[in-house]
Amino acid sequence: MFHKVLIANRGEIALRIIRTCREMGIQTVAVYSTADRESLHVRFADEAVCIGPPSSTESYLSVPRIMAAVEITNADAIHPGYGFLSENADFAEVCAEYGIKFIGPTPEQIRKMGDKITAKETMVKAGVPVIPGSDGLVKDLKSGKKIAKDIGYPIILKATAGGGGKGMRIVWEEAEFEPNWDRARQEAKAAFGNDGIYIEKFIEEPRHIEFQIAGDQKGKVVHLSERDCSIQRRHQKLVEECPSPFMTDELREEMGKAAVQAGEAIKYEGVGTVEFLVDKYRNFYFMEMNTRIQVEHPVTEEVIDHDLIKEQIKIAAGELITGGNYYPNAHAIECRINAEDPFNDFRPSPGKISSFHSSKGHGVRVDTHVYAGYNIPPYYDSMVAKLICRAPTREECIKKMERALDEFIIEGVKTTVPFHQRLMKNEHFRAGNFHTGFLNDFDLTAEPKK
Amino acid sequence: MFHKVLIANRGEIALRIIRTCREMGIQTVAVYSTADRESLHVRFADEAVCIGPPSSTESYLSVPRIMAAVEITNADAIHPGYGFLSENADFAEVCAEYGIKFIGPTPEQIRKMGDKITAKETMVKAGVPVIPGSDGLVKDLKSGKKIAKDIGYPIILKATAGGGGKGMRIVWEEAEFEPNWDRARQEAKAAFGNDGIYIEKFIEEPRHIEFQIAGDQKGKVVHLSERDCSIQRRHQKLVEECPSPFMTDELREEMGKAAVQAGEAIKYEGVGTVEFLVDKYRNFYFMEMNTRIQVEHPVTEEVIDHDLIKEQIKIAAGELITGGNYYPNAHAIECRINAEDPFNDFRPSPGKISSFHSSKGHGVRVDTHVYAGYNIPPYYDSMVAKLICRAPTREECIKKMERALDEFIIEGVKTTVPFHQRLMKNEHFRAGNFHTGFLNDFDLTAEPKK
Amino acid sequence: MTFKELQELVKLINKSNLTEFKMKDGEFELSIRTNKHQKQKQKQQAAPQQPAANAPQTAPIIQMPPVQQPYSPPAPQPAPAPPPAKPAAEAPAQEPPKTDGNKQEESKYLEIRSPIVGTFYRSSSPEKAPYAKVGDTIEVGQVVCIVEAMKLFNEIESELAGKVVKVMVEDAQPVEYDQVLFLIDPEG
Amino acid sequence: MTFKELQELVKLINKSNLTEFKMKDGEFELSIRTNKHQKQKQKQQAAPQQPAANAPQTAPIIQMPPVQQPYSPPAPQPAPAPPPAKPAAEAPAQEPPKTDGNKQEESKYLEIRSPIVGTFYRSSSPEKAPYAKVGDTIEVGQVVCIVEAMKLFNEIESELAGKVVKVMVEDAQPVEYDQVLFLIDPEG
Repeated sequence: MFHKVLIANRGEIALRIIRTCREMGIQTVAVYSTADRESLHVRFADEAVCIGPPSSTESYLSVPRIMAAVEITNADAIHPGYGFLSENADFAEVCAEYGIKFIGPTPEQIRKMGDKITAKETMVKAGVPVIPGSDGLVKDLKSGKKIAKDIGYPIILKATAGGGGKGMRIVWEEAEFEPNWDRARQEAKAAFGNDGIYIEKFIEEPRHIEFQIAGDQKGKVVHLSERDCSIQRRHQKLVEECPSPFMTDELREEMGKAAVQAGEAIKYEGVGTVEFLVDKYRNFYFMEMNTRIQVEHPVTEEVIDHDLIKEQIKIAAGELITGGNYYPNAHAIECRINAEDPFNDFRPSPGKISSFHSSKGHGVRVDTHVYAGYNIPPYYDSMVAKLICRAPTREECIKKMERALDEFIIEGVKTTVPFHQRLMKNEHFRAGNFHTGFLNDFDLTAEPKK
Repeated sequence: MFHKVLIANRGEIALRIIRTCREMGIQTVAVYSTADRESLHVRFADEAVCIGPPSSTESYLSVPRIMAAVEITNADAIHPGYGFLSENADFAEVCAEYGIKFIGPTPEQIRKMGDKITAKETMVKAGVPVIPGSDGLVKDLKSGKKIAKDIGYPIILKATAGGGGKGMRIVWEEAEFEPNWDRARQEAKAAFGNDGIYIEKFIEEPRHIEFQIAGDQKGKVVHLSERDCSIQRRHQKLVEECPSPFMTDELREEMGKAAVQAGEAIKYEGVGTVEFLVDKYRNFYFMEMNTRIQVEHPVTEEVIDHDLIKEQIKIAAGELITGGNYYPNAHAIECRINAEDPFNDFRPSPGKISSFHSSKGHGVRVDTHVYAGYNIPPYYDSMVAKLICRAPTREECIKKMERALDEFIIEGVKTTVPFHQRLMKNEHFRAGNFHTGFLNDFDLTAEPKK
Repeated sequence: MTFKELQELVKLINKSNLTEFKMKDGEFELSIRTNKHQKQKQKQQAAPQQPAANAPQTAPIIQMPPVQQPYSPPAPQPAPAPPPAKPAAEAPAQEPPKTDGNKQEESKYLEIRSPIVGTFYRSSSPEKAPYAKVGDTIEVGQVVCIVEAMKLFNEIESELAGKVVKVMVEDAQPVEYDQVLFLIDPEG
Repeated sequence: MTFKELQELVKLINKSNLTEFKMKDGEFELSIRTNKHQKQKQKQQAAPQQPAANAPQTAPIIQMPPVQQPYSPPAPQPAPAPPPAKPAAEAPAQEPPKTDGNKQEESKYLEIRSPIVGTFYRSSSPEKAPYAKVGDTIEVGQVVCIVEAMKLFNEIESELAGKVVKVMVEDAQPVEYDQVLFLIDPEG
């Protein structure tokens, strides 16, 4: 086992990792920028090294600075957390050169999954379903129609240079193909000066359902069931839960199998997440793989009763996976508490927390690096806490979350607590009836229904 | 289900009950003395009524004052918590007269278990093992010898007027009976002016192992497995855990069966605890039954994944128990954090908490009513928090507890945190090798072993 | 001795106040010299134990609101139609800080407080006149109101004498222990 | 003992307040001498005190200790032989309150701070003279030391001119980002 782990991250995840290391008897080194001097990860680590100014590029994203901190502290492993350098293959490579264990997959594995095209090809080879589409740009109307027919309607036309929904058109049946094709090209030309178009299957009422996997250094891969992360705002996850209210036992078997195949295809080492889109008919498609621990990992920890960071470190130290897949034995929901004003377009609200009280009690967990008096710096992401509830059933879990949100007190900055309070009361959310577009229709300013 | 529950208690248990009520959609009324104006239970309840001055007899122990608070708030049920009026049959009777549901057993059940002699007789009838002994006072030397022989050595001679160990003598074999008999009587005479002596089986290396039970209004009783509470100081529990490190599957079956029999014998309604002494040969003997929720109930909650307060309220509302017994699916330990100075004979240390940070993270729960700036009043008990850890194994649970204790920050008053830190490092504790006399030998002031 | 042990030893000695430490492994020799300045040592150990003393400003984790007293109608309930931006738990915190304005104005007056919890009645029955109304002069021992609890009508006797300046509670309203019922001008 | 171990040992001792450390491997001998001048020790810990600590009152849930800067020896580890009354997590809180005494004395001076993390060297090799010593007058752009990181020897150039008043870090000691290396008297 490692002697001393340097945590190349900040905030709650750094603190989270320190906790597990302490429980494992491993010494910890925190690194921090000058903006994070008063963060709890600095305080709770055995050692702490200031590595740079607030700017991430000169601190948490700076490989030389982090490696220098490793050198002066003699750490023998690095935990990258999530974000920052966690999916940086070059960093993993530098670690290897220096004989420092990067707690995560190999540089090659990171690269394979980091590039979307390579990842998709690998998945196709492994027999994992991907979103069907044209093989690159569509030549002309005729071949477009043929491709659309092969894929099956509805399909979506996308501008290769596009973004932000521009140049995107959904086509529901063949009769509508031609006019949409023309308009999509015109729009793309006007907006981007490039009328290249490709075709993809249109996913109806897509849910974001991901599978947590773990693979050891001998190529054994298991899955730890799913997380439903469909509650998103502009592709930012806000709420995650397990089990997914949309899941069935059969679908879990199928998707779990696909996730394990995805991991096995690259002999994945470490913990990782295979993200899928699931349409309303319960067809599922590989989206991408995250080759690191994720923000929402506690949701899985709470329902399978295992510490994922511990498993991650054990795998990195060469321990082998002996068990099989894990299935949820409770229901867990995580609400991300961000310092953002939900009534003002989720505008970030950095500043000083004047008072703070975290929810407590049976089945309530709060992962956070903040406290009363803490100054949320404006340089990094706005997440200040993760509130995780666990209960035997989803209904009880939602009620517990309501109670825990009512009890959560954070003053001095705006937070997303009121957003979550309203979400928990929303009848569609309570019924488990939502997809990734849910928040587009969810009127936050309206009085919630009873 | 109840509409509004008044909590006739204070501190962490009042807050604990409020949390569950909120999750169940039940309104709550807190009552408080003038010393508790700033306690969290006052703040988090839907309504709060000041009922009297600091003295318990004029506030939390005053039936008329509490009933008056029920009247003006229109509560339809009372949760008594633990301590105070929780095992007061007269109070339960008054509640019944006023048509207010007392959340707990009937007055008759409380009385049956409240009186030690009646309780013992009831248990004998129900076939539950009790500590063998003389039937009242021993007439003379000869009959004493006979009783001792029947019970089996070792036995203990106890002065009927005794207390604090005076007039108590352990006899290991018959040859020693006479001299001990004479000396016990002399001592008793000298100390209490009463040389009445009774005989009891001497329990070797006794462990305090209790069983949580639950019974519904139709007489169905189940058990929720044990809690080991052998770590005591002057009969005050300091640490509780489940499973007991001394437990075997067979013993759990036997003791669980006895505990259920104990409950069935009085058609017990509500949650309760049957306390046993277990000797080093794994013989077990009924000690007493607590007809209320206990301080250490979270230990059970963490290993069976159910909210005991919720179950208690459901039973009180007439819901029936449908399941069977519950068995631990993890290991949990609770450390009671008291405002006492462990280096000064556990002298109480009331006063203002200048800074406070509760441990957090996976598998860590803190139940507390205090916060930074809170003034611990000198009028009530000294418990300021319960720190509960849960992990797949006992070893991991202890490590987690060590981490959580290190992370627990409470300044301004002395607490038992350092005591628990040393206990967790003690090799006998770690080996699960302890009984109720353990703390007599445990030298707190010594440096702990590695 | 392993390296780790050695490392630990060095740390240990460094943290200590030893001035000298010698050791020999072959046939084991040891020699320790401690710091003579016992005073310094004590100082160093003592200081850390009371950081609180030096820290005048401990803001509480929760900014405690002025507690609702006297008894006030329940805060907005979460159950029926909860205003989600203002849950019951936070409600008190959001109340404007209560000023002591009234208090100051009335500080020259004395207070008659309720010795029990119950329902406040100004008279013995609806048809009867109130025991005490503004402007009345009352004496020690005079009944000023009734507080009913558990069907018992408790006559509340004044423990002071003076003129009633203000009746603080409406008729038939619940009162807490220690709640102010009347303001009395002792010079009135 | 491997080289890495030796290296770590040397760093450790260098960071420590030991005045003497002797060791013999054949039959193992060891002799350690610590700094007698307690005052110096305190000073050394106090000097690094950050302006951040001046930030008057953040009254935190946790009384935040002045953060360990510059890089200082690890707090007592829990793993090897944990002093249970003083766990690592609380350790910083128990440090004696650091005074700003030095800071004030030195406030008329300017600081050269380390722009990177690494190991501080006063000269380009052990035989060479230090780039800058107390009393030297330095100019903008003049190399004043080396900070080594990842086998790169980074020459640190002064951004200010003046006389070196104090060298704040010992040779071959690790330094954090932003750690004060030299005090400069601009009028010197």
